[in-house]
Amino acid sequence: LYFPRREYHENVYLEQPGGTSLLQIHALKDSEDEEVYFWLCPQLHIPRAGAKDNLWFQISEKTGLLFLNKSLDREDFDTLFAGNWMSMPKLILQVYLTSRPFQGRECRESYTKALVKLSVVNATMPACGSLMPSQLCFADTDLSFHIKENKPPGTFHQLQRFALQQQCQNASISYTIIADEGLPFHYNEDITSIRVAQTLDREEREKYELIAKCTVREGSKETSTEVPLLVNVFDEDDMPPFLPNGTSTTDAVVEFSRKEGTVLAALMVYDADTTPIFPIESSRKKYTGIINSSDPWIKETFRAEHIFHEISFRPNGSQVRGTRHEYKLVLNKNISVTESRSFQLDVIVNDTEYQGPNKSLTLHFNVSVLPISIQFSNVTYHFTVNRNAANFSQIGKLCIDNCMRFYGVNVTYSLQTPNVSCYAVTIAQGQEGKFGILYVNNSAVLQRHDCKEIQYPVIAREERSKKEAYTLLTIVLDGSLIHNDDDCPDSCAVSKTRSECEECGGVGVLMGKCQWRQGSGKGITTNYSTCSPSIKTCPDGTCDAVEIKDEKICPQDCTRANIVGGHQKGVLGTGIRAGHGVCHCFPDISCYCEKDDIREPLCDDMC
Amino acid sequence: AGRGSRGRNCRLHSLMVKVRDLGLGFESDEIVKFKYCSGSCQHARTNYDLTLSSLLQKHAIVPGPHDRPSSHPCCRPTKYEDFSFMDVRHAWKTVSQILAAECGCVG
Amino acid sequence: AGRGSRGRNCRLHSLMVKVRDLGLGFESDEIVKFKYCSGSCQHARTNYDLTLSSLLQKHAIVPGPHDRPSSHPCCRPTKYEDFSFMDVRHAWKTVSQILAAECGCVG
Amino acid sequence: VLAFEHSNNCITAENNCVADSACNASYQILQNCSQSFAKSSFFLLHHEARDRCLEAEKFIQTSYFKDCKCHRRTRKQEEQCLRIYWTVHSASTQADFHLEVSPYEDVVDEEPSKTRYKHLETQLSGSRVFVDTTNPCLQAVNVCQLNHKCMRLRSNYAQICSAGQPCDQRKCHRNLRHFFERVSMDFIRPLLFCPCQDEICGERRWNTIVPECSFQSTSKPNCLVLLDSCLKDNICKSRLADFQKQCKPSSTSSDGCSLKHSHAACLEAYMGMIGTAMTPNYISNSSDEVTLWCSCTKSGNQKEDCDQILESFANNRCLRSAIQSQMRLNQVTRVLNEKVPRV
Repeated sequence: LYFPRREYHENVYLEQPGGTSLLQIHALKDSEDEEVYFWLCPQLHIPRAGAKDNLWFQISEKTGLLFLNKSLDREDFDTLFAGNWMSMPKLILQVYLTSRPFQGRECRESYTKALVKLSVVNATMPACGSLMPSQLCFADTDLSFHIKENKPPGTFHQLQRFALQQQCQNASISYTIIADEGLPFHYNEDITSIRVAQTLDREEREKYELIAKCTVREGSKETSTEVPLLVNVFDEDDMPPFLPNGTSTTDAVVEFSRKEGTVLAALMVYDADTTPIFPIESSRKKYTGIINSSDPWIKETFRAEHIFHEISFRPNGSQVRGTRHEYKLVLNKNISVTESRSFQLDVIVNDTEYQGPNKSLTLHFNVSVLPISIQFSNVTYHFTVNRNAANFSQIGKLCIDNCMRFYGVNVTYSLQTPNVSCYAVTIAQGQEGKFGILYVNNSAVLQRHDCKEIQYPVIAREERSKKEAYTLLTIVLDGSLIHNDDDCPDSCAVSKTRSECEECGGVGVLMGKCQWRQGSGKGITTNYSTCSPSIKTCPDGTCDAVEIKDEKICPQDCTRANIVGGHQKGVLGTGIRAGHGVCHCFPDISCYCEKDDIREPLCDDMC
Repeated sequence: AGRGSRGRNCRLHSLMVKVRDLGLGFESDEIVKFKYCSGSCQHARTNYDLTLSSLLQKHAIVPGPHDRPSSHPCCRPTKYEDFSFMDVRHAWKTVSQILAAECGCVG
Repeated sequence: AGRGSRGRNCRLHSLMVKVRDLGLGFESDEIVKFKYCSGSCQHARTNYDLTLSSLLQKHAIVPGPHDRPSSHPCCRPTKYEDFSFMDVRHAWKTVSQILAAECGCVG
Repeated sequence: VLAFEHSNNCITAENNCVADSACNASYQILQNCSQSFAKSSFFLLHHEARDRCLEAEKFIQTSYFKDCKCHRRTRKQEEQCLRIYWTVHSASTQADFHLEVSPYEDVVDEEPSKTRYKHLETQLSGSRVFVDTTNPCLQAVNVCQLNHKCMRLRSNYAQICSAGQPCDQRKCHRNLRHFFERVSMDFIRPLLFCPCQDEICGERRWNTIVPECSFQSTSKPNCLVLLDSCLKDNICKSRLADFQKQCKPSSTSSDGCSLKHSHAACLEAYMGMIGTAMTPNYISNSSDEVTLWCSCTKSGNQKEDCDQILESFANNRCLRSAIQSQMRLNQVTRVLNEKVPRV
């Protein structure tokens, strides 16, 4: 049994005699053989005042007619609403249903309930003349109902307002229902009741909009009022999952991206039923997706993730909500580069709340795990380094085949002992273990004339599988030595002008001198002016594996210190993404972005 | 201190300025009540200041191009405030330590 | 900051001076190594300083005769030392807070 | 706020009750009830336990706690007071969207600061700094900038809410609440309800509460989920109850509201929602309609309930007429001020 409405509203006046009918409540059956008995909870509730014993209202057990069994007088009003200054205080009754007659007055919470919100007017029933026709017609302008699909027909509402219409005997009040042809509703003009005449199917239609028209005739005067009457069809899980175009198979290839969380492939399952997301717990349990495999490796290495989206179906023109369930095959852990196998992985999808046949179906993922080769495409790599290069100057990158496409594959690069005792260069591991960055770590060696060409054997090793690749690195030194002024700062970023910048070196410079980047100068821009060891790598928005070793190299990319002046921080909170005018830094202390035309007042006392 | 001098001492001043005129490169139509510190700190000098002032005057000390010996405490903010505004693209920006909240003769 | 620029930052300087030339009116033949603070505080500026500099430069702020808004922290002693000596009449004198012991960019 | 002395503060009521053994006994029962409601719904309690709770609540609501209320717009022990209020009203208001009974004392319109606002507005329009007065939202901001408290608290929330992705929404909400609680209504109303004629003004108005942190999230939750998280937080639940009471729409009344002359109270209750799980905002830079950041897809059979939540903000006659009348008021005051001679 269930109520077609959650709430009913009506007015109650003082001194209305006992026995006055107030409101007709309806219930609908879940099955034909059910009987309907109506009950009132013993307590009524008054907002702000709490619960009180119900001495005034009764409901007919068989018909659901709510009536006054004892008149509500002024004294009752005062005891009920003592000090409640609201102009029209409200009291709330709870009606519940049982399908067997019993005398017990226990209002168990497991029973479905409807609320009756009675506005208590602190006056006697008004004379008929003082009432507006619309007041006579409808207690509630919100006529919306819900009817469960697949349930037996039944009456779900009665339009007439008993008490007021009893008061105005000489007014003729009639109702009609305006609706499209062929709707499954029947209106009984005599008792103004509306009935759903057949079992409804939400997957056919989930919303019906009718109009209740009320006409009041008093003598020659006739007025009519129309109120929309809305019926929502409640869903029941009566439809099985199905595949949109029969495709339950797809390929899932694991190659370069072998990292936990990688989405390999996705398949869709549709359901004509709705899937509520709230409450979240029960929503999650409604549709499950389990990997059907006894192979522990498969169960450990893959997982099925499920999200759902609401979609619309359009059976015969009306729009009906349904669900598209998306099942993704996801790596549950990193996979070794050597792993290589192919198999079919099945995911069993189950609509747990659907009771009929075919409540579950199987999705097939053709999984192929391809091995990755760890190898250098070149037999040798050749770089030229200027003898004036400073420590931390970046020479180049070493990268095995496809290294930039790897995810979840950690490659370590290392230089072995060179052919000559000229130890000038080393290698830093790039982000996410993809490549190695060659840089100078002993600039003094570059200035030795006996060091002209240095060869390093290079090993690239994949950490998990220990697979290795080899190549040969040749470093050729060239350029004639130049001298830097002793007064030069260690960091290029300290310089604020082109002249200061280009007359000095600093950590990370490639050719002995810092490089000036002239910006566009307009507002706060990513193209700010600054002095850099190498414009190619600094500033480039990334605090790379070499720059991170010492903030003096490229504070423009790496600083975490205070940045003063118009600026915008780097995406990861480090460095200067955009700046105003010239950006210069006192590494590890502060950076400034300011217009270069602001002349510092040179003295204090002397002004 | 004479009747007039209290007005001259180091204290908080304010000025209505458009954010775009602060000189920091921001483009915004909002204005800000820029507060700064100014005024004399003569009353807070020490023997050090008297001596330094005298030596500077007698050119016994000749400051280098970047040197700036100060022979009295300076009138500076002792408390700052940040300031947030919407720029012309309606992005929120915050400038830290831009408004003086309190002033004092420091150093 | 490299060797070059460190030299310009606010730091302790010293100068051999006769006590009588300190300008405090003492008569003594003793000399003192007068220590004072000088140098750039550029690296300690805040947004307040940049803004004040810009407004002063654009004459949006026109300081009064006694006003001297300082648009950068000032290089000042952060610790002082007293100094005692015998004057020409061999009486012991002590001058408090006359020598800078440590310097810093304050304010 | 003198009006408050007449009605009863829930903290005072608690102190009196605790000192009275009879009252204190019932209050202890109710506190245990309230904790068990927090774990499971009132309806899942064994009916004897439930009756004992109802009995205790009936006694308590007629004792010191009768009609007790909490401070509005001040941080003075707000959370403590609301905890007491909802303990006293725990049995009867269970997970129902229609709370309707507000824990806050009634709205008292502030008089004194109107003069301060007018003084600053005149100072702004008479100043040497040429200020664009065609954009009412910008003008309201600039008047706020001249008031230290308004400027300070605006900078506070803006700094925290725009401190980069992902932002700390909890801190952002708290600072937004501080702004709307402590700054005088006369600075806030022109700032939030500025009448825009173009999208630039509308964009500024939409961005006022730093929506990408305080209002939006990557994907729109279902409004039932939003309500659920609101009802689990005393402040949000209280602000929602206040909003439902002050902005209750009526199809019959001329100003769209059930309560008489409640536009000011409705706007204040609306602003009370800013900085909670159900933070509302304008729909876009070209609309003065407001909404919540949630949708009613995936509601299943609770679509009606979900629509009701969303429409209580996005389609509320009372709220809309309150906002529009405030915007008209702001427009009229601006026109009057533009007649002030420029120095």
